[in-house]
Amino acid sequence: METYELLSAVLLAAGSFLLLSGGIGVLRFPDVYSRMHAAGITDTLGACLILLALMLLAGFSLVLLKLMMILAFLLITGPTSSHALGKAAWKAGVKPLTGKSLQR
Amino acid sequence: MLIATAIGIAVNRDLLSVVMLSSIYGLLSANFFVTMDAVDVAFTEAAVGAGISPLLMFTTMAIVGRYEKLPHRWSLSALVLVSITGALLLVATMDMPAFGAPDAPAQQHVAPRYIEQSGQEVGIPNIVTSVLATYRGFDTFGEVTVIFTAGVGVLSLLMVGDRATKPLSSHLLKASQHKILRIVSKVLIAPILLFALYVQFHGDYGPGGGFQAGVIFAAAIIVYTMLFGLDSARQVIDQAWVRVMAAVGVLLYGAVGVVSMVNGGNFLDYDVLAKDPLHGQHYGIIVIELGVGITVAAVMVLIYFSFAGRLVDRGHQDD
Amino acid sequence: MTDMLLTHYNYWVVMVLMMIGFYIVIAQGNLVKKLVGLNIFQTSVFILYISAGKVSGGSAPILDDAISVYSNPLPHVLILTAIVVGIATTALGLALIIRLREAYGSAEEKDIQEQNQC
Amino acid sequence: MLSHLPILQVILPLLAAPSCLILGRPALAWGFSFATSAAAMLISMLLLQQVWLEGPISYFLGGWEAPWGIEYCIDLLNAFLLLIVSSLSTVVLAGTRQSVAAEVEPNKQTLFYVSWLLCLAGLLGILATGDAFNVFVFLEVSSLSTYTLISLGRDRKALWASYQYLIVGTIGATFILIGIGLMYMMTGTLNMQDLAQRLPVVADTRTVFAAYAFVIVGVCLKLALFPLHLWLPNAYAYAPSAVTAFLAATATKVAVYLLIRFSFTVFGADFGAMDIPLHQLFIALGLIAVFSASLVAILQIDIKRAIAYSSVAQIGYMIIGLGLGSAAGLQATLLHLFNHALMKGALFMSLAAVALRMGSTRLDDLAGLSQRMPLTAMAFVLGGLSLIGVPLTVGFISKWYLVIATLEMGMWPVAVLILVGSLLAVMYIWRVVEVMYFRDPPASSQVSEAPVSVLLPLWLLVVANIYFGIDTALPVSVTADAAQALLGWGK
Amino acid sequence: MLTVTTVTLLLVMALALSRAFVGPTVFDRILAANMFGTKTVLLIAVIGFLFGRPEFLDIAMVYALINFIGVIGMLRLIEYLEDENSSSQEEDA
Repeated sequence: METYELLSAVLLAAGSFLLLSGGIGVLRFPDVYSRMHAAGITDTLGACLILLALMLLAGFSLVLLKLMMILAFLLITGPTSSHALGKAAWKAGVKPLTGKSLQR
Repeated sequence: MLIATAIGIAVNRDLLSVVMLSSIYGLLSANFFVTMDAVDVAFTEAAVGAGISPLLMFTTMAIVGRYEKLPHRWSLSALVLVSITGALLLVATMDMPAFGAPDAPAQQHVAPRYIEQSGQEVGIPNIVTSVLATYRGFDTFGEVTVIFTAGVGVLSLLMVGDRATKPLSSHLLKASQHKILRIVSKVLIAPILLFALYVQFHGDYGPGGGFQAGVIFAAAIIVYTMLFGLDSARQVIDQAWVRVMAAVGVLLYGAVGVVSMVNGGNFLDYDVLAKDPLHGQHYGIIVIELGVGITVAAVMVLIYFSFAGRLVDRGHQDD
Repeated sequence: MTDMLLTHYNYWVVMVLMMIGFYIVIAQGNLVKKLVGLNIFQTSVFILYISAGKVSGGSAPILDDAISVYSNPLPHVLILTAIVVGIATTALGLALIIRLREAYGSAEEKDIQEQNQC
Repeated sequence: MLSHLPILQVILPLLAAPSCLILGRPALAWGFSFATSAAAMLISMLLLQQVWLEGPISYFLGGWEAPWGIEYCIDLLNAFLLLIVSSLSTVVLAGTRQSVAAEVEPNKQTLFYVSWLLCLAGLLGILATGDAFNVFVFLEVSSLSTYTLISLGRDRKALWASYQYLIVGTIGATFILIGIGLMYMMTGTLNMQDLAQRLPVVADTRTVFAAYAFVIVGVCLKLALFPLHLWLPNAYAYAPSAVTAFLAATATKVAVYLLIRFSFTVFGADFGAMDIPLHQLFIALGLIAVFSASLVAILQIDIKRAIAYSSVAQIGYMIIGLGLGSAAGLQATLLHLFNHALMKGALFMSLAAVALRMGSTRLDDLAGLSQRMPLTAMAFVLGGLSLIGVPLTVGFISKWYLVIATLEMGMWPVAVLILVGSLLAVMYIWRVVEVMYFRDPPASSQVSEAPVSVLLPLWLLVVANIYFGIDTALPVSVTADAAQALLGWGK
Repeated sequence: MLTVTTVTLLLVMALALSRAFVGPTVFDRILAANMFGTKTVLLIAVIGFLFGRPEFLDIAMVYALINFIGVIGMLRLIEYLEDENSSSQEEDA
């Protein structure tokens, strides 16, 4: 196994782990905002890692370009939609759980 | 998972969640299509099932209200009817060739010719595109007409008078709060439009084609409309012009057929469009795909404008 | 029998999906939901077609020198057309619902039928 | 250009539709649609002549030969139906100008004509094509435009009727799609003639049986055959009058054509005969349709609705002929297709004229109409007589052939029941006649006769009703040959 | 490794789906749908490599696009609905 393959495998593994933890977080966390925290961060980084891994596999070609475009796109849209979501939730009057209500 | 989603849709009473689930359902089925090698179909299903149709449904919901009023009762007669249909399909399944079998009749008769000879006869790598555009080009013409018909139908149902001169409604003014969204979208719209063009002309080689490109193009415009308001979108793109474009797309497609007829071939026979049949096929496919793209984009924009126009109208009534 | 189950599992899924979709269309009172059901119903048919076109070991039907077995492209073409038809129907249906809601003040089948009777 | 006739038949209205949208002005759009429709009628006449003299024509779209490309295949049967549809469209369109102007909002009139052309193109496309999937595509073109046309009615109930039709129609179309898919899975082809050759090999499989069932149920939904007819009366009653005349005269005919095409050409007469209960089922359903719908029609207050129910009943007659499975029965069905188009066209057009002047088609509002609108009332009566099946009208011819066909098969109870069914028709027509002729008009009414532009096409249809009732040579010989060809094809 | 990633992605998709089922608020569902979309993009990309046909990436791009548009659309309309609710409440009061 060559170095770049090994590297991509590691990246894939890391990405998968992040995504999985994010998924569990979304399922387990108590309210919208914490779930968003779980989803948003892991999504972006996990996606980055996986796409990077794929780029390593792809080598220099049109495919690489496309992967980069997808990556750029995800990097821009991911946080943006998280932001919009959070804002909308806040405006709609969903309050984050704090203090005592969290312990319940 | 598809089944689970479908059941979820059946049970849920909040229409918003229903539509959300149906969007997920669209994504899921698209995934399924990818694993079944149907990349073009997945492409379209993603754009339609997960994109356009939930969007339209949301807009509708904003107008008609979000919740189902009546509690749901299990309807026995419906259940019986559905069971009969299911049983019929079950019966059908009994004698079907096994899934994936290469010797099934469906794989034997007509299809091999497409796979083996379309390379020489049409000269483009994407077999789906060549079947779509030449062997069964008339079906695609019908498909464009269906889209056009739907556009005409929606227009005639939801047409409102000339609203361009009306002042911005309160609903649209509120949109100005979305600074971040606006900036990001502004940056993204140009690449999206470029990407649409890429899909349009790359359809010969990879998945994609006129329909998908049209939907993406329309999606870009719809994003703009959502964030900057209907009126400013209408200033950029005149609605009457969109109407004409919808018709032009169909006519373009038909014109290719008529030209090939004038040149001595049958309707939609691209071989006669140029001296070399392969070139003729190329020209034909490019032009008809363009026709499809134009009509689809125009009709989608038109439909969205009509829906949003109703939404804005209601805003006026509320004020 | 087990053999049947394994070789036809796609079609079972299609069947269940179709029944659910069809049930929603017939039994639900809300007009929007009926259309969603119609979509599910249609999608199940799409899956039926696409399953019929799959060849084990085949690849996507885009010609490439490295590949020799392709899945059947014809069902794909048909379903592309059918999807387009489906979205056209959905759009028209939704437009009708908007008009119905304006005319009757409701998007429930029962309300509308009651109003029609008087 | 003569060799391109089959395709011109369909693409002419198809391309005219978007051009019409660009034209814009309603008056222009009407003239343009009328010209297109007339041209389509001319083409269909030429086609019928060509087929009559030289036998079936097939036309390969895109130049790809049959099982690979899409084929247009014109034989006597569909040439005959093409003529019915295009000529009825032309005649009705000639008389619609005023009625559309009165019933449809001004800014939607252009769209109305665009939809009309699309609907015409869709129907012609279904008829002309020889490819199973192409049928589905054009079915959707015609259905979507039909939903639009219906929803343009003035009453808000038109919207509801349109929505109901949309749901039912889509289910029907999807069923047909499933059926086509199953057929494709078993044979690997979509071309109808090719299917006809390859289906017998796999005819014993349950999959093909299910395919047959799905297609038949789907078509019957479109056809409004008895238990599946609930959408039809609403749709016809609330659509704009001109649309009702057009749809009643053509749309159900096309559905009957599909039923014939699928059961006789594609699956073959033998396949149908294999399932004997199916034929009896058809006859039974047809009879129930005749009786239940006629009875309901008698109770209606709105005449338009009553005549719509009578359509369901008339479809019943056609299905009976089909269910007989013999050449004579088939011929009777085809004749009735033609004749029913003529008489329903005449009836609904006279109602359109009434609606134009009176603004209503309720029975109570029509008192003394014969004094105010004598020509229109007369046309209605003649159309009604034809519907009942009085000698010297077309209605008589088709009933005659139908009864003969049933007697040939030795089913005399069916023949008696058909005659009793005609008596029911007498009842609902008589109710209208009584109100129109034997009641005094309300003194205040200021209604005048319908304009010439409406009366002319109306009377054209009425005269056709009588002419083809006396000189039966053309339709009878064409249908006889078509029926023979259908039964021969399967073997 | 690609296979492992695919399986993980499917698993996460199932998790997101269950969140979409449970709700409880609309925003949870949107979040789930968004997550689901991102996962789909990755899944398609990975499957493309798994099958050795990286042309599939075009589809992944469309998904990313549609996902973004979808989320924005949902949010805008929810906002609109909320506005309407609040304004009708004001009228009531």
